Amino acid sequence: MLRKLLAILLIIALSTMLGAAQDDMETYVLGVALPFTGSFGTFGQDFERGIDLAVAQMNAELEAAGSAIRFETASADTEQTPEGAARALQTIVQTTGAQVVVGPLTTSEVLGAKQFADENGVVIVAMASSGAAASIPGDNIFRVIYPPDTFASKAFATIALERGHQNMVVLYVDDPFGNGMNEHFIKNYQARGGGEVASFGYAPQSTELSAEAAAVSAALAGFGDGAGFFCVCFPGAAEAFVQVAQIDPILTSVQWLGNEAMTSDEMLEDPGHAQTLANANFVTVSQSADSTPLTPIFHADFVAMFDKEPGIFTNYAFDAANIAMLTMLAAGNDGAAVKSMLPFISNHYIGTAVQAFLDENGDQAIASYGIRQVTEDGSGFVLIGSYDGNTDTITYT
Amino acid sequence: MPPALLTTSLVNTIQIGSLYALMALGITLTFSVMKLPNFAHAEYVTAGAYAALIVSLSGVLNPLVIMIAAFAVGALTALISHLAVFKPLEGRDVSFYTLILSSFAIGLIIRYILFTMADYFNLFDLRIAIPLQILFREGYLILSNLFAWVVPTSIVLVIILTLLLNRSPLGREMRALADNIILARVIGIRVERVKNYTWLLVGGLAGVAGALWGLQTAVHPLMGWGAIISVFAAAILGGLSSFSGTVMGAYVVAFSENTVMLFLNVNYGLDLAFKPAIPFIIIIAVLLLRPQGFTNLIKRAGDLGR
Amino acid sequence: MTPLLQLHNIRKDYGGLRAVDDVSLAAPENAIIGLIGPNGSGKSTLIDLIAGAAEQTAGRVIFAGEDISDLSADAIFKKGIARGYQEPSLYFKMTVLDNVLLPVKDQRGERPWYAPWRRYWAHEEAGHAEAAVTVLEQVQLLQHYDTLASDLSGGQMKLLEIARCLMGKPKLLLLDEPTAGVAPKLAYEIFQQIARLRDDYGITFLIVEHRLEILFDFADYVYVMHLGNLLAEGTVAEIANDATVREVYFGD
Amino acid sequence: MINIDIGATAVAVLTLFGIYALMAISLNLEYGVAGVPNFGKALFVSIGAYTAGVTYTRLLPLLAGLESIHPCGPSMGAALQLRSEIMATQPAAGFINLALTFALAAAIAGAVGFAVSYVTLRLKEEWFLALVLLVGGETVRILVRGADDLICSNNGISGVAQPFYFLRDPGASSFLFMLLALALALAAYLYSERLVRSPFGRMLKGLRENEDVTRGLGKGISLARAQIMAVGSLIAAIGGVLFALNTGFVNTNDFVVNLTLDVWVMVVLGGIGNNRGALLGALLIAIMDRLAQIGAIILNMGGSEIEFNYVRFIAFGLILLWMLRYRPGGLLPESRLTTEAHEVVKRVIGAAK
Repeated sequence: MLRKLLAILLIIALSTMLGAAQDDMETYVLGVALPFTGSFGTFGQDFERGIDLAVAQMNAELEAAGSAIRFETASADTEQTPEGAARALQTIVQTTGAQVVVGPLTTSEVLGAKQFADENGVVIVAMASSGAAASIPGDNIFRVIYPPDTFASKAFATIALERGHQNMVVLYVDDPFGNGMNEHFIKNYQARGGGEVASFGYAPQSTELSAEAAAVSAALAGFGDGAGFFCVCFPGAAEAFVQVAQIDPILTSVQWLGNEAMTSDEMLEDPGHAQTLANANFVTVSQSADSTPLTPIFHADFVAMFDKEPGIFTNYAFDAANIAMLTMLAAGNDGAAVKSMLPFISNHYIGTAVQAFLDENGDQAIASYGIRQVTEDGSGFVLIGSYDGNTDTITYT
Repeated sequence: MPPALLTTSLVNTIQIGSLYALMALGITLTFSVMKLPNFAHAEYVTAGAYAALIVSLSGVLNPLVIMIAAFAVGALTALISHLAVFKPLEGRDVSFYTLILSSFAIGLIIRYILFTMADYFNLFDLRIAIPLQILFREGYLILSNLFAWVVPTSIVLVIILTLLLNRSPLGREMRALADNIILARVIGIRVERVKNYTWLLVGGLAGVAGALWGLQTAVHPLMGWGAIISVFAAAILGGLSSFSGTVMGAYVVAFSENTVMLFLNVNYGLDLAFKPAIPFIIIIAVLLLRPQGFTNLIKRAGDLGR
Repeated sequence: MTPLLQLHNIRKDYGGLRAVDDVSLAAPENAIIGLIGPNGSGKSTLIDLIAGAAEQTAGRVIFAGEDISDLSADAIFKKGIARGYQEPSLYFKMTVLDNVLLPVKDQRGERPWYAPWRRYWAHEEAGHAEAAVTVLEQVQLLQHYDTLASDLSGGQMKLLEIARCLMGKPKLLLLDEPTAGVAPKLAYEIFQQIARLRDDYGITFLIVEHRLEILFDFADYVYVMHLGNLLAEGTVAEIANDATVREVYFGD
Repeated sequence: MINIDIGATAVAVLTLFGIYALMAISLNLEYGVAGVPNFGKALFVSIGAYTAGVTYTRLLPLLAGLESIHPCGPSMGAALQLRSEIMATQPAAGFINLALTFALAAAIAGAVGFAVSYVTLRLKEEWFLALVLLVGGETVRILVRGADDLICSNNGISGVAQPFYFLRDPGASSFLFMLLALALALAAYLYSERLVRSPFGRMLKGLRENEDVTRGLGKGISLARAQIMAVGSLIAAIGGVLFALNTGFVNTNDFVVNLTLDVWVMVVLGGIGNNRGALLGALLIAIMDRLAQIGAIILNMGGSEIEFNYVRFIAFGLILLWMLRYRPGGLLPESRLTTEAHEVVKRVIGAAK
């Protein structure tokens, strides 16, 4: 069995190599390291579709322009662990010679891949990692498009105060993302005159959150009128939370804020969940949906290519892939050159959501968020304003 | 602890405990009759949940039909894993750890088959389409239609199972098997047939539990795996041999994860993120201090003595 | 002379069941003591109690003037009491030689920090190997030293079990039916070996045996148990003619 | 475009093999030789990794003659910078730190293994030990994840660089690191081979075959079990240190039940009770992991619609089941290893003839 497997792999490998050798096109490999299995597997696969779309469009343009360069992706599964991310990156680089890799997803995966990337001069372009732990100057990690959570936490804090919440209860996922968001939210909320904050961390990969909902409800009751609720949850857990929260008398009587993961299609497909969010005047601060000309184009192209809606962060992957490819076109297929040039290209790139712009840590520095609220019937979200992270101002439309 | 929190957490304890009980009974039954700690049990739960989800998505909203579908799919998954994996190993004098590893392996296979399917049809994090409503409200006490479904279903199934074991010929045969398989064979029990029925029952119960668990949470290929440790803790509290002990164990685990956890959180500031450690600690403590679990506290009919 | 082994009022309860009831016996040095009785009379339990495999409910076990009642099985072995089992309990996946070398007491090479370094224990091991050669020769298993224990015949297994005990240099050997499942001729040979060991090494044997015709040829003294009680004791001739023994044991 | 860098791939796979080999040998000693079902391998591997996380943040700066910076919270970045600088410029400090890390990790894991063995003595059934260790590993993981300071809770510690980092040449440093891993694996292999052939090994096999008889033959089996748990655990912890250095990052997310299961699969695949089997199992897993990933890349480039990464797990499960059913002894079943004394007896018999 093993021998057979090896033989099959060898044949595939040989035929691919021969196939690639036929023409004298120059092929640049764009690595993709994402979790394709485990609880974030769906994210990883959705992101990969976004990247595939970017690559297909780029190749079509290159062909039309008569260029000899084509892009090809090489993707490997990080298994959602840091060490798995390191192995995935190694495999991609050592198998294809890729110099630039888009991914991985979470901050701990990014940090797992960091040592190999730094040592071997491979550039990592991460699209969704926002934990402060990976804000490191001078390394080979660029976290484009998605700004650090420090910005979003300010927006949430301001909105909470504008809504008149004297106290807040936070439920956050106990991982680098959730912890960072919680910490910064508390700091900003209180710095801006907010009162007490009670926060509850839930274990990542929890699937059943009734104890958490009860704790949040009791804390809200303890604060009395005027308290608000802020949910920093992952998809899956978010649905499980709303499922138990929808019959809680306290949770259904207060206003909610929440991160973007709360706005998934799955959430609104359930009428009970949709109604709960609608009653809670649920507001989220996220990448603004319609702020650049690229956005509707991306959406239409994605649907045309895959016959389904893009997931909640898929456009970030699309943007990250584009920035990576544009830099490779400008600087060549060379890690050091790409590292040096990527901030420049990125700073001249208009994304599907926001202008890309990097700070000295290689992290997205322009934070322009859309503020969206669920419609009264719970059928969807409407843009009610925007937040400019750099001036720290909210504008309502 | 505020009274509202206490009340809610106790309601949750009963609701979640009933679900754990349904899942844990199968583990106890498998261990008693087959002498197998089956980690693939989690996957029967997930398979049942997906069956329920698919039936409900197809527009059939009759809860009974949904349950039957979940039962059938769970039972079939369990029977297949028995026939394809565990039965061939039985005759080979394999070590206990080979069985444990096999159960992990078959669990992995089922889980990723479900992943492949869910990916293909885009069935992640969906919910079985039965809306949640408040049925009863009096002061802090709020009971939902889910509660009204879960608790009676679990209780009825536990009673049926107990009756089945004590009153029916099949139950007697199962108990004989649990007691002494060689003797059972000698006195003419058709061991293979009894085992097949046991697996159907185990898988079916897990499947129904999965359908109900899918109402409590969201349906995902990892949902069973996420609950398996709590469920094992419940079965271990039942000494892996006693039905009544297992049911009690299920409520104890649910009570610890809800009421006790919240009590510690409110009074001592213990982070809720430690919640997954609770069933672990229960397992370690029981195995070290009282390996028989509740078995000697409650000697009642329905126990499968070992 | 004080006896080598003394049991004082030994009692053993399993739940509500009394397996051994108030048994006292004594075994002198350099003797073959028979322990007989019908099935379920408590003989094997008594062996387990002496060897430390089970704990008595009441009573004391005195060995060579020392109270060993509460010692664990491994400590009792070190005091000089070895035992054989009713079912052959060899290390079937190990060679004959490894089987007999394992029980040697206080081996330096058994300490994990010495074990990887041969020079600490190779010399000692060679000495043990030579002792093993002598013992294996005695039970006529030397030519099989490199055979897996599972490949031996039933009689050879019994002999190997005795040889294994001998390597612990015991003063007292407890044997539970050393001839069970062995052909009569071989059974007789096993007892001849036992008698030789008693004479050569001065070992005392306490033997549970059903084959009275053979036992009575070799035993120096016999105890009879019935329903957990000691029914009778005496020399072979006394026991063979004891009316109560004949009644419960032979049914006449 | 497939363009496999055979050299780098071999170095990466062999490094992983060295790390896996340490884990597999440790499990083989415990389960294969002595019959102790250690389903808590991830726990003991993680002890090595966490120790590295602590020494690289607290001890390394002291060894370099600098003041250590608190590695978590706001000073996280500065602390990382400091470690990287020391690792790049002061190789001596790096090496001393590594040596101390190995020693400390081995000591802690050995002590924990020893203690766990005694605590679990009162377990009613042997397989409860498997469950307690499995569950204990996860409990410790959750507790470490929740502990703020040890390895900065769920943020983890990055910049745990391997000792040859100062060369600033990834080819050379990873090659040397591979040699280090292989050398340690070889040392562990030789050590356990000698152990198996020694009287200690004989006693352990006796323990595996029949605990009661071995006790009846005067062996303190609780001590022997504790000793082999200590030896196995310290080998696993050394593997854990290398595991952390190879990634350069210490994080609780890596030490889940799957890691334990992987090690079991290595031992079952290679051959239970055979150290060479453990090595073979480790090598096969390291190679198969890489091949499967390469296969996924190729299939993906070929435009395959199947999610090969799911299929990978299904195939893994099928291979495991197939092995358990048809080759329960593994690819290299336990050989009839005999002890030293057989040579002596052979000589004696020879002389007599």
